[in-house]
Amino acid sequence: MARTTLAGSARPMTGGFELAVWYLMRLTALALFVLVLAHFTIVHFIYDPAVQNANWIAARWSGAAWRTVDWLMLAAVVFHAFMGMRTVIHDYTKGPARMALTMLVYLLAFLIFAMGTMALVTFPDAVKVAS
Amino acid sequence: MIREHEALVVGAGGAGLWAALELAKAGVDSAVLTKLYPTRSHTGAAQGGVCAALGNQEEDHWEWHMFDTIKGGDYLVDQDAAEVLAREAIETVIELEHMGLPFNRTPDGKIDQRRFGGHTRNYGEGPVMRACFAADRTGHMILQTLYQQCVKLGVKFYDEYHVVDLLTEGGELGSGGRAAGVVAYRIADGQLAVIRSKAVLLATGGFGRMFRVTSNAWSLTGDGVSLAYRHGLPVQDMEFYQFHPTGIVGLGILLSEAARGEGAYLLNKDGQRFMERYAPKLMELAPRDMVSRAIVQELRAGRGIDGKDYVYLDVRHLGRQKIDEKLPDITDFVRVYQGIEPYTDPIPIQPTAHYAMGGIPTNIHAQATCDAANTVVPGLYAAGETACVSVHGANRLGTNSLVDLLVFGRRAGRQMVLDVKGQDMPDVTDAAAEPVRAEIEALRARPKGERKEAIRKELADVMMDDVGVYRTAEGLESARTKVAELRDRYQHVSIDDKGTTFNTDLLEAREVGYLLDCAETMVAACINRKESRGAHSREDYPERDDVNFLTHSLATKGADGAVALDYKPVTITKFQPKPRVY
Amino acid sequence: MLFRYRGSEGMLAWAFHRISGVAIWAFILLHVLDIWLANVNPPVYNDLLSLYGSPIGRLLETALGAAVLYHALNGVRIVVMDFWPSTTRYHKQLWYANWVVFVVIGIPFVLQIMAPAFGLAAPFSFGG
Amino acid sequence: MQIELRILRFDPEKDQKPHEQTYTVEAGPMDRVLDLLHKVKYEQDGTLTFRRSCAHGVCGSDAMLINGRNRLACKIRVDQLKARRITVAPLPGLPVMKDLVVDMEAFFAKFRSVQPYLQADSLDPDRERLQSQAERAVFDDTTKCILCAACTTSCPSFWAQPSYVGPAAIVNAHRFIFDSRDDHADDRLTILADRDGVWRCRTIFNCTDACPRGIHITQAILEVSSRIVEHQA
Ligand SMILES: Cc1cc2nc3c(=O)[nH]c(=O)nc-3n(C[C@H](O)[C@H](O)[C@H](O)COP(=O)(O)OP(=O)(O)OC[C@H]3O[C@@H](n4cnc5c(N)ncnc54)[C@H](O)[C@@H]3O)c2cc1C
Ligand code: HEM
Ligand code: SF4
Ligand code: F3S
Ligand code: FES
Repeated sequence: MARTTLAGSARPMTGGFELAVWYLMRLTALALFVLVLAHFTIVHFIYDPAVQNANWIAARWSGAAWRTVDWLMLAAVVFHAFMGMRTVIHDYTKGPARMALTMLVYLLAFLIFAMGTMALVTFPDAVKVAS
Repeated sequence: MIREHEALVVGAGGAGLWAALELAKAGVDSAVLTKLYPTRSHTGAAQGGVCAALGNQEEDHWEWHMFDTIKGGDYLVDQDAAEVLAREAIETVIELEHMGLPFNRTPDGKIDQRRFGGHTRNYGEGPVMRACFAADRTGHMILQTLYQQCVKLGVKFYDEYHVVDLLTEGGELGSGGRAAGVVAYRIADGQLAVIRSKAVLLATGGFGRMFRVTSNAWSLTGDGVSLAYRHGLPVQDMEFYQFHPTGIVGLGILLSEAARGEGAYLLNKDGQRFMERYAPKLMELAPRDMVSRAIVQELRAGRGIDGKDYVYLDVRHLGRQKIDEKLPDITDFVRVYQGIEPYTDPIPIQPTAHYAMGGIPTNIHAQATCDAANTVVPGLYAAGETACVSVHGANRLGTNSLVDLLVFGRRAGRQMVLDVKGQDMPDVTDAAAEPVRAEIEALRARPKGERKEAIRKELADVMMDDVGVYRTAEGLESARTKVAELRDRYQHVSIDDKGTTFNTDLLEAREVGYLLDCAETMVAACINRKESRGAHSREDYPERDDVNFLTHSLATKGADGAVALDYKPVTITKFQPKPRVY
Repeated sequence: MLFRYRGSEGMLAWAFHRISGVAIWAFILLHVLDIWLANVNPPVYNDLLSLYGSPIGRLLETALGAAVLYHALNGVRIVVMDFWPSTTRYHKQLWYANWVVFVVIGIPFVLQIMAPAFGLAAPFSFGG
Repeated sequence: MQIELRILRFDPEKDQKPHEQTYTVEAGPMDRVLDLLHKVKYEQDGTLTFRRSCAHGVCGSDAMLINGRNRLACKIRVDQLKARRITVAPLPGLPVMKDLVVDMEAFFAKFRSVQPYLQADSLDPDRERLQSQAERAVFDDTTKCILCAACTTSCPSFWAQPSYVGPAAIVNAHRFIFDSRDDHADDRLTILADRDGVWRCRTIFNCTDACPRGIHITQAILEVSSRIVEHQA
C-alpha cells in the first residue's frame, strides 16, 4: 500500500520505474505481436523445422537486415519475457526469496541477451558452416 | 482503564458526522463511536433529496420552505426551529457542495432541483422544485461526502463500538445531572470501554425496526432514545411515526418520493389516479401522511390490486431515459426485490414504517432539554432522527430529514465546541460500567429461556397492526397489554452465543430491549392523544383538536417504571394554525 | 483461493495468459541456447534438429504455437483495453473474438506442422 | 422448497480452523440469501455470525462469498443462484474474525490512503461551484461505491499480494481524480503510481463482476493508469 504521511500527503515508494515497466511491456508486446508471429510463420509454416539446420540459419543471416530484425526481436523478447517473469515472481513470493529470484531473473535476462547477441553477431557465414 | 475525550459523538450518520467535523475543525479532542462502520449508517439509504430554497430552477424563498414545513407538520412544529431549518438549509447545502458532494446539475451547471411532496410555491399555490439531489442516492452521497471530510480532518473513530450505557454525574439526566460520557462494548472482542467526556451527542438514528414492514435498517433500534429515557430524560412526540406511502410490498424497502416528484402516478385496481379525490391540488405530491391514509382507504374500499393489500406506483410514462438518469437505484430495487421491470410494468407498493418525528427533546442549539420549560441538560446533545427539535411536528415532509441532519448536526457540533471550553472533565471512574456489565453478564449467563427473535417479531406485528397508519382506542389498549407482556417475557430471554468475539446474538438481544422502551412510550403517547394530527390518525377522534392538543407530549420513565406523560407548548411565531388542505 | 473462486471469462483469460507467458518464457530460454549452440558447435545443433522434426517434437511445436498465438492475441486485447479503457465494457466479446481468430489461424498451422508426422506432405508449399 | 445451506464457520474461541456446517432451511424463490442466514440465526443457531444492516444493497455490510462469487447476501435471490445447495463463506483474502465476519481495518486503511476527499485550492465561492453536466458525468459511475469490499477481495492479484491497494481504493481515487472541482489529482496519481498501485491490476475483471453497484471498475482503474501515463509522459 502506498505510504502516506499523517497529514495524508503522498510518499511514493517507487517513482517512475513501475510505470516505465508497465508501459514498455505494452510497447514490446505490440512489437512482438508483429515480430514473433512473423518469425513463427517463417520458421514453422513456410519452412519445415526439419530443414532448418545451421546452414539454413547461416543463409538467412547472410545479410545485415535479417540480423537486425532478429536482434530487435531478441531485445524486445528479453525485456518482455523477463519483466513478465518478474511480475509473476513478485506476485507469489515475498521477502528475501523475492529479492533473490528477482536478481536471478535479471541475471538470466542479461545472460540470454548476451548469448543471443553473440550468436547473432558472430554467426559464421554459410560457407564456413558447410565446411 | 478509563479513556477520555473532550467531546463524544455517538452515531456516524449524517448528523453525527457533521457534528464531528465541526469539533475537528475547532481542534476539540473528540471521537465518534458507531456500532457500524460509518459508511454503513442508514443515512446512506436516503434517496430522494435534500430541500433548500436555492431557487435554481424557479423562484423560491426560505419563508415558503418554512411555511411548508409547518403546515406539513400539522402546526405541531416549533416555528423558531423551522425558521432555522429553512434558512440554514441553503448554506448547509452549499457547504456540502463545497465539500465535494456530486449533486446533479442544471444545464447551466448549478445544483439541480426537483419536486417533492408538500413543498410548494407561495404558501401552498402549487408544487415547487426545491429538492436538491444526486440521482436517487442523495443520502449515500451525503454520508460519503461527510465521511470523506472526516478522513481529511483526521477525525478519531471508534468503529464497531456499540454504546450500551450513558454515564452521568450529579444525578440522573432529568433531575439536575450532567452527561459524563459513555460505556461502549467493543464488538470485536466484547471489551467494555469507559469513555468520559464533557459533552455527549446522541445521533443514533431512528427505531423503525419495531414495525413489521419498514424501510429502516436492522440496526435502527432506537438505542440513543432508549438510553436517554432510561436515564431519566423525557422523550417527545413519540406518537408521531411516519408511514411512507411507497414501500415494496412485504419487504418495506423504500421507493423514494422522488419517483412521484418526477411525475409517477399512484393507481388503484381500476387504473384510477385516486389521489385526485384526496388532494386535488397536489395529487401524488401531497404530504406522506395523507397519501398513506389515502392508500389505506383505497384498500379498505376494496380497490387494492386484485383485491389484495397493495396499489400501483406507475413510472412507465416517464420514459426510459428519465428513469435511468433520475431513478436508477430504486428501479434496480424493483428488479431485484420484486422481479418486475418498471419500464413496462406498474410497481406494487404499500405504506412502510419510515421515520420517527419524535425523540429526544432539544432546543435549536441541539442541547437536550428535560421538561416543559425546556431546561437544558448539561453535557447532553441530540441531533438527527434521534432528536425532536421539533422541526417535523406531527409529520415530516420528504427531504426535510436530511436538512435536519445537516442543520442541527452542524449546530450540535458548534454548540459543543462552545460548551466544552472551561468545563471540567467529569469525575467518573471505571466503576461506572458495573451496572451495564452486570446486565450483559446476566444475559450471557442465563442458561435457557426464550429466543429474543420471538419477542421482536411479536412486537413488530402488534405495532404494525395496532399502532400503524390508523389507530383506535381499542387497538392501542391491546397494544399496551401486549407490549407489557413482551416486556415481562424479555426479562427471561436467553442467547445461544455465550462468547466474547463478535457476539451479535447478545447485542441484538439488547437492541430488542431498546425497541421495547420506544414502543412502550409510543403506545402511551398515542393513547393519550385523542385527536388526529399529521401522522397520528385516530379513527375514534378523526378531527384535529387545537384546543386540547396543540402541544408536544413528553413521556418520562416514572419511579415505578411506568410511562408518565406531560405536555409542553408549541412555539408559534409567524404562522397561525389553519386547516390543512392540499 | 484461485480454485475456490468462480471467476468468469476475465479470470480465465488471465490465467491462460499467465500460463502461456511462462511457458513461452521457458521455451525462449531453450531457443536462445540452441541458437547459441548452432553458433559454437553446428554439428551438435544439426543433430538436435532431428528432435525438432520428430512427431513428439512436432506436437510440442504445435503446443508452443498455440501458446504464442493465444498470448499474442490476448496480449493485444489487454493493450487495447489499456489504451482505450471504455473497451473494457466489451472485454468478454473481445475474448471470444480472440478465440475465433485463434481457430481460424490455428487450423492451417496445425495441418502444416503435423502433416509430416503422419507421413503426409505438408499441405501448403512455398517452394522452399 | 428446501435449501441446503453450507456455511464456512469459525469461532476463534473454539476452533483451530474453519469448518463447514450444513443447515436446511425452507425458502421461496424470491428469498435472499440474507433471509436464509436470518432464518438459521433466529430459528436454529443463534451463534451464526455475520454483518448486515440495510438489507437492500446500499450499506455494504454483508458482502460474502456465495456459491463461489463475492456478492451481497441481501441482493442475491435464491432463484438467481439456480441451485438447491448454497455455499457461503467469508470474503476471501481478509483475516476472518468469526464465521462470516472479516477484519476490514486493512481495507479501510487502503481507502484512506488515496486521499478520498475533495481538495480544492480556490476559496469557496458564496454559492455552489459550477460544474457542467458533462463534467459531472465523467465520474458518476465511481461515486456509487458503498465500500463493501466485494471487489478487492475477489481480485487474484490482491490475494497474491495483500499489499495491493486494490480496486475499491482506486475507484474512490478515480471519483476525485476526475472531478473537475478537485485540484490535487496529481497527489493521488503519485500514490497510485506506486509498486502496489494500479500496475498490480492484471485486468482480471473479477472486481467488475463482483461489484453490487454495477460500477465498471476495471475501466476506472485503466482510466487512472492512462492518466498516470499521460501525466508523466
Ligand atoms: C430508505 C430511506 C430513505 C430516506 N430518504 C430520505 C430522503 O430522501 N430525504 C430525507 O430528507 N430523508 C430521507 N430519509 C430519512 C433520513 O435518511 C434519516 O432520517 C436520517 O438519515 C437519519 O440520520 P441520522 O444521522 O440521524 O442516523 P443514521 O444515519 O441512521 O445513523 C445512526 C448511527 O448511529 C449509530 N448507532 C446507533 N446505535 C448505536 C449504538 N448503540 N452505539 C453506537 N452507535 C450507534 C449507527 O452505527 C449509525 O452510525 C430516508 C430514510 C430511509 C430509511
Ligand atoms: C507475441 C506477442 C506478445 C504480446 C502481444 C504479449 C503481450 C503481453 C502483455 C500485454 C502482457 C502484460 C500482461 C499484464 O500485465 O497483465 C504480457 C505479459 C507477459 N508476457 Fe507477453 N506478449 C507477447 C509475447 C510474449 C513472449 C514471446 C513471451 C515470452 C518469451 C511473453 C511472456 C510474457 C510473460 C512471462 C508475461 C507475464 C505474465 C503475467 O503477468 O501474467 N510474452 N504479454
Ligand atoms: S467498487 Fe463496488 S465492489 Fe468495490 S467496494 Fe465499491 S461497491 Fe463494493
Ligand atoms: S480483479 Fe483485480 S486485477 Fe484488476 S480488473 Fe479487477 S483489480
Ligand atoms: S445489508 Fe446493507 S448491503 Fe446488504
